[in-house]
Amino acid sequence: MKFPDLHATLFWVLAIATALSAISVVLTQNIVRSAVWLLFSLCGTAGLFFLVGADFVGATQLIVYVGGTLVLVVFGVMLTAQGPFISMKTSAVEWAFSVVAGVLFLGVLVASISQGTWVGGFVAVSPADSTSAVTLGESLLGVTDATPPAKLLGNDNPDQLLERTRMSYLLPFEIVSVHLLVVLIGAAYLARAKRRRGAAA
Amino acid sequence: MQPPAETDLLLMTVAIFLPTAFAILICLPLPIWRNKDWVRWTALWGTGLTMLVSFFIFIEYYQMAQGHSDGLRPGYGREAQLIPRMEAAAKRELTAQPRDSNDWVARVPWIPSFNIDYFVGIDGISMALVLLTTIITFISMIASWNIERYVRGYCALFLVLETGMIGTFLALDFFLFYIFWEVMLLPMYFLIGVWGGPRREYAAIKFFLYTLLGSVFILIAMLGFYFTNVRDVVPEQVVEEKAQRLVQTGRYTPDQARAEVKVNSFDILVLHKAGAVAADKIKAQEEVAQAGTEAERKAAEDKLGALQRRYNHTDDYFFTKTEFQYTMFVLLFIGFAIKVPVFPFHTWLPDAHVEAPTPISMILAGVLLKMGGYGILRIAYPICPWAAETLAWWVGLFGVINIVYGAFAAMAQTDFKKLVAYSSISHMGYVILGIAVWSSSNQGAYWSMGMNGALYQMLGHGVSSAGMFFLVGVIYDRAHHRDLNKFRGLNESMPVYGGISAIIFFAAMGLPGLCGFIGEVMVVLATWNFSWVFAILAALTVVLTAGYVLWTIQRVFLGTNDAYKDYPDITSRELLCAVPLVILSVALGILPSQLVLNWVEPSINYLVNMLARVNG
Amino acid sequence: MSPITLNHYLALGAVLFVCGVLCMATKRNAIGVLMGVELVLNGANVNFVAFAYYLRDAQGNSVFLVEGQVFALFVIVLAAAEAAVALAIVLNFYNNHLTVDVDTAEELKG
Amino acid sequence: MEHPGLLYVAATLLPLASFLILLIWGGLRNFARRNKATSPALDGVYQILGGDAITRTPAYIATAAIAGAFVLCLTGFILHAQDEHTHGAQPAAHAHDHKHDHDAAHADGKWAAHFEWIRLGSRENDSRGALALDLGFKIDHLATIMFLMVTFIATLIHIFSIGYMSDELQEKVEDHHVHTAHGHLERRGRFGRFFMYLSLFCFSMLNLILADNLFQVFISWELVGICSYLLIGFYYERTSASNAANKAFITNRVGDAGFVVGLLIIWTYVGTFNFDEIFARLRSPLHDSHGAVPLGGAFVRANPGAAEPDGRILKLAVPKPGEEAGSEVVLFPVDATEGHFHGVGHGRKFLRSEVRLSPDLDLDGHGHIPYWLLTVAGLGIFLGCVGKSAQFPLQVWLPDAMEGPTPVSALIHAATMVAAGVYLVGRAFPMFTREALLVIAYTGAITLFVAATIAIVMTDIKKVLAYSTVSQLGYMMLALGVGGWAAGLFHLLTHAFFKALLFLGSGSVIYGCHHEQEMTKMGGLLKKMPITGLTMLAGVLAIAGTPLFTGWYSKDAILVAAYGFTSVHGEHMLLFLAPLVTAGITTFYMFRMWFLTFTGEPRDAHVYEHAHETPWLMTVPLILLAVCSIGVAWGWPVWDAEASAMEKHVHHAQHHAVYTEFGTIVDKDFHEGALPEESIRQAGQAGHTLVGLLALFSAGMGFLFAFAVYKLKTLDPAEAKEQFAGAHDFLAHKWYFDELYSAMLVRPALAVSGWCRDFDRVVIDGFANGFGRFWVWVSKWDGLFDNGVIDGLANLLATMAYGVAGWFRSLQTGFLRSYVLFLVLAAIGLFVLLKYLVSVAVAG
Repeated sequence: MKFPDLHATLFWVLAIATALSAISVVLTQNIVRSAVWLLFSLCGTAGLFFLVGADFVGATQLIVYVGGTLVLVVFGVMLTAQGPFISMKTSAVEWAFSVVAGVLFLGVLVASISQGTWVGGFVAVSPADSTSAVTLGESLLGVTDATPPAKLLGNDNPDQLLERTRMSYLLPFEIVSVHLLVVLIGAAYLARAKRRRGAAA
Repeated sequence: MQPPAETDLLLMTVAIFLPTAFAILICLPLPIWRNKDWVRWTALWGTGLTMLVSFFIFIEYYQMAQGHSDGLRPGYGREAQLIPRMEAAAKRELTAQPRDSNDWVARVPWIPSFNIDYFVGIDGISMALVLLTTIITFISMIASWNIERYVRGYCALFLVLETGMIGTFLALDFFLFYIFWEVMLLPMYFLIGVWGGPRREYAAIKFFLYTLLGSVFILIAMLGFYFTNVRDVVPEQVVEEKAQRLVQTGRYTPDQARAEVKVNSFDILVLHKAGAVAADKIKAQEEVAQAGTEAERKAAEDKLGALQRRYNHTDDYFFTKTEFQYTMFVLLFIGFAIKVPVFPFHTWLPDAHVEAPTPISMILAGVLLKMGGYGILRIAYPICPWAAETLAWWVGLFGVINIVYGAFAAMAQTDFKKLVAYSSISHMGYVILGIAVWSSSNQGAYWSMGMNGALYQMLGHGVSSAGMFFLVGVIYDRAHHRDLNKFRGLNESMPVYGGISAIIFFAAMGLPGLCGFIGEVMVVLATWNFSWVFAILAALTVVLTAGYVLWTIQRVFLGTNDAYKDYPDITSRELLCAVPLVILSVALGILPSQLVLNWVEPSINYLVNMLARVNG
Repeated sequence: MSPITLNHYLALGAVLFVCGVLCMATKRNAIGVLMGVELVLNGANVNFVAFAYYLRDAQGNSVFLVEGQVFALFVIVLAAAEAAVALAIVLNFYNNHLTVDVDTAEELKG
Repeated sequence: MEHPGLLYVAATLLPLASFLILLIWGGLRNFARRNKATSPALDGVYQILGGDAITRTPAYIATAAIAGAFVLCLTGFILHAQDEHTHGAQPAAHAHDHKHDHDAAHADGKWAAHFEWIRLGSRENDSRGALALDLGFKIDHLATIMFLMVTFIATLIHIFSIGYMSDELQEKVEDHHVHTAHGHLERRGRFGRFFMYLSLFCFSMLNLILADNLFQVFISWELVGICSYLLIGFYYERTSASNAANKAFITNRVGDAGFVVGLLIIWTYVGTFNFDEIFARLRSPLHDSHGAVPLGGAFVRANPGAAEPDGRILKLAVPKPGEEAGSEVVLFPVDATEGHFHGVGHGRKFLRSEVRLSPDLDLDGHGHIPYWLLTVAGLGIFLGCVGKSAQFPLQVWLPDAMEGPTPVSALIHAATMVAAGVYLVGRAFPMFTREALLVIAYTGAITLFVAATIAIVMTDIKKVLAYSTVSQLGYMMLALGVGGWAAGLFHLLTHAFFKALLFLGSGSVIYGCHHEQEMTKMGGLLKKMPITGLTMLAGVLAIAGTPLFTGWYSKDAILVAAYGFTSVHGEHMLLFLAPLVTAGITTFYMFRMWFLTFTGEPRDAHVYEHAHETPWLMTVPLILLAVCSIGVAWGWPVWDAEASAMEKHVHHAQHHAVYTEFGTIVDKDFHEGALPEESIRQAGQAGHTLVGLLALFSAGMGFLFAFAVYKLKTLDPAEAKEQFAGAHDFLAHKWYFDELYSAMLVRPALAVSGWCRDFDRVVIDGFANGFGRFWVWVSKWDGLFDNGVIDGLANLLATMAYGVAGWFRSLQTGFLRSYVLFLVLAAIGLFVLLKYLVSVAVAG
């Protein structure tokens, strides 16, 4: 591998930024600052997506997540953040418990990652195979050969591989879209202005 | 081809389910049940007819055993022994011969996929206990006449309880046994919990939880045995049949199939044999390990090798491991010991007795406690003979602790029923001790004596304790309390009652000529050969027994008491309950051989010889 | 510098996931909890995309190339929906309780 | 008659029949009486059964039964004597040829037979391989004479009771000893019940004598105990009576526990309960197929050697003469002399010999039992006798037992029940080792002295007699212990007559004085009750050992036996001195009783005025017994203490009952050839005159002392009482035995029982509580809930289940954040579990 390895360098930079931001989200007591750290973390993730050739996903992440969801979150913060409620401290005991559990969990995850064996090994997709947004879109629509055959991982029986199916993600995509629409309408309904229960008091 | 009618199957099934039929009848929404007496009479007919059926079974069984005597004593033939009969029946079945309608083992497939059969059978041990059950139940039903609340429910549950008890004594399939065992549990829970005394709910729950704990242990052991491959001890045809089925799947050659066949069974008698095989193998392994000289080792290895060739499939799991045997035996023993009850699992008994209504106390003491002894005799010992022998001393120790502890605790009670309950604990200790006196084969006569004594003690205690609880109930109906220190002088106002009580209590005390004596003396006489310490402790307890019984009699019947001067003496109905018990306790005390032992003992001897041969 | 392998991405995903979980567990602010959820989803997304990039079968064909990314997309969409709904709930909650402290929402307590 | 032994069986069963008739009759009648108002049918039954009238019929039935038994026994006695005569066997020949003669008589069931009551195991169809508990009868000289004595005395006591218990014939009996809220207790008479109990008692006692095996003896033993319980507690309204009844039975049960231990050892090692078989197994046969056996009749003690390789044969070696005796007693086959048989040591004069022993229980083969265990077995059985015969240290129940009606005291506590213990020691004599016999002798010696000292200070007329009974029983035990088998049983017989007389006499006095028992309120009664007084005087003279009265013959025999023994074994001198001194004490307290009761001035005018002679139903038995007390032991010449016909008969019985004169405690030098029994007898013969004179002197001193104190009043007993207040208190409190037992046995037993009860309540239920609390603690640990769990603490499993459920509930905190935490923990748990399972799967 050539030195300096661009992929590795970028990975480390982005990964560390993402992870540190995530940790800061946890540690920061002020909810507004948390939101800002979360923003960094999400952006870092988007960068990583670009790095592994998922351009479209990265773009979506930036647009939908950073641009939409996070703004929503910040609005929420601002709508509800009034004086003493901005930081609500949790007790040290709970912190201790949570950290212990988290560290344990992380340990378990890392341990299982380090012991995982994946069929086919860890060969990165060459840039030539990288899926562009076009490929992705085509495969969503199921219109080209780019749609990969559905394979069952780990099944070496060649007879079953004969049964290739061209799979289209169009229907799931539509379902998700409708779902999103329904949810948004529902959210709007839920969040509509109502008289406060405790307003009279 | 329709199999010929089997009278034995029919009769045993009728004996088991007749009470349930009556219970269903009582549950039907009929206008006549508005009259409580109709309900009572129907239930009485149910128990009475069941008793008659059991008498009929007894006559048939006796004739069968009698018909094949060895010329020395009645009933000493092969027919008194369960396993040979079972084998003969199985052989007939496999060779498609007509079944014998009078061999008193009957098997009908029930859940074939799990190899569970409706398998019932009778030998001397179960016959004696079934008779005890039906008689005591009948008498208890008479004693139930003054139950006034929810009579229909009471009678229905009572009858279902009888089904459970008879079924438990007759079942030869472990699964079936377990089901009947559980069937007993629920009615008892409600009978105590609904019709009991002031703390009935506590007592009922305590009873339920303790017994359930025991059941769980039994269940675990049962499953442990079920997952053992017993193909070495079932007839070759069964294996062959299974192999054929495997071959038909097309994946196996016949030879492979034969090697692959696994037979899992709930059949108690098959498990007996499997247990014997396991014991033989463990013994042989020990011999190899302990052999001193080369020649000894060679001989031991030959022996082990022969066993392994003959029974080459029982090693495939843990079955011949000592840990497995120990665990299974301990599980079974604790499961049954809770029912006996054995110290320290006994505290449910006094509470249950104190709160239960009189007839239920009678059943509980008269029959239910015998389940534990029966289970040890029929299941725990023969299925785990190796562990049973190794742990026999501990079993005996529990028996002796029960005897002594129960007697001491009884002496300290002031509640009449609690005293009787603790005396039950003490007396059931003799049962455990009698079963425990394991001897090597050349002294097997003593062991056989202990086992016979244990069974006799079960019968004698069944009669005398039922009588005692009934008598306590009689006085409770009049005085509405059971505080021993508040009675006195009842002999003056109730002389007939006093006389009957004296006989029953003396029977419990083990007075010669009454039923308690035979069992105790047989057990104690057999014990020295096993452990002289136990024997002496058991012998010394007679002083304690005399102490608390006589003290009770003194506190209740002797002296004078103006307060109870006008109590009516025992009524005709109460006399109807008490007199059969008195007659039974006297008759069992005077004619032990003629009434019981002659036809019970061959079965027990077979059991003892089987166990002794295994470990000889 | 050693080459970056799948495991590196997975480790990062794990870190994000755990951070999210911790965030959910420690924040009393309902919106903080929501942020934790976002982090968890992000961790999962990292994994999806990394698998899409790295995983091959024995013949060298990429296995998850499209699926990984498609799933990541779905997750993002679902996250958006979830955030919308959750924020609506939070606002409602705030209307009722005058706080966003999740500890006051204990009607489910057994 | 083909089976004369059955006469005795019939005689035994007659009282049982009487008992059953009275029981059913009485029970039905009582039941009918109680319920006649409710049912006309029951009223009819009641009228048929006798109605309200209380009749004497029960007494007639019971008396007829026991009198019939007496007639049968008399017939049997005559037949047995004839049989003896026609067989023409000399006593001496019997001793050596006993076994064959015995078997010949037994084989046809003529005088002995048995059947299997409980029979277990039919191994290889071999009757010997199985264990069997038999019931049977064995009639020999001892049994015939015991039967005669028991039935005779019992008959007289029955007749006496008809008079004595006539109070019970009333519709309403007032019991002056019981106070209720309305004054004295009034109750219905219990005449029939008394005779019912008497019948059962007679049956039990006769069955005990009839028995041919230890087990049957044990059964009767218990039955006798329960009968004594019922009779002592006859006036059960009195607390003292019910206490005494309990004490009697429980004390007896202590002895019975020892008896059971003895039975256990015999059963396990010897394998049979039959007396003849036990003896045949324990004692070497006199002959084998080659002639006389050196150790014939003795315990053969040997040392165990190495076992044969198969482990089933053990070699025992009999040590040479002069060496220490072996540790094991060799057991012989029951039918050793049948077939070819080599006795131990045969052919090699006292040389080491080996026997092959099989550990199997096999009555047809050899066996062995450790010598000490045999001693323990003997002591165990003797403990039963100690209880029944009220020997030290279990004598405490007998004086209390005087709570029963006086005829009961006479029957139970003089002639029969307490005699059972002595009888059994005599019957089982050959199985006692010399150590056991020495214990028996010392027990007897202690008892006779202790009881006599207590009798001196008693003022209740019946208690004096009770203690004299205990003392006399001590004499019998002593005699048996020192090997004077015939002397002990002889005294048992003579004592039965004069003690029955004394008790019935005291009953007559009590009846005449309207149930006054304190001697301090009597005096001068001879004028009012001449027959009673004179007959009692005969009894007093007899028990004091006045020459020509029966007691003289038997007590003389005992003292001679003791003297002979102590002259050979000087270290046991006490065994002779104690009875000698006590003979004087006996005379003193008996005459004290008689003087206090019948002579001097009346001390209580009220009692004296109402005193009257009793009706003929009571005096006739007294006269008959007085005649017997004087003359039943006479022989020719009358003045020769050794010429008693009865003693000869008992001596004769000895050869049959124990079939040779083994078993004295001096067989320690059995190798030496010279029989020590012989030297003891010779020593006894030599000192006979001296012993007789000493006894007379001792008794005379006692009489003179009593005469001086209570007749001439030269000494004031009250003064002596003050002078020796400590000693008097000690004796009046019966050596503080009751207090000792209360502190050492009764209270500890109650304490232990209390512990057991509390253990159940505190420890076992406490365990439940602790377990429950643990779970509550677990649930509290979370700190998020507190209510609800505490409620269920009372019950172990309920609480546990409740606690677990509560704990799970507490997990439902309702806090979002904790759910997350739980999720994480669950995930971790799942990962770890999977990891573990995979590793197991990979490894396995």
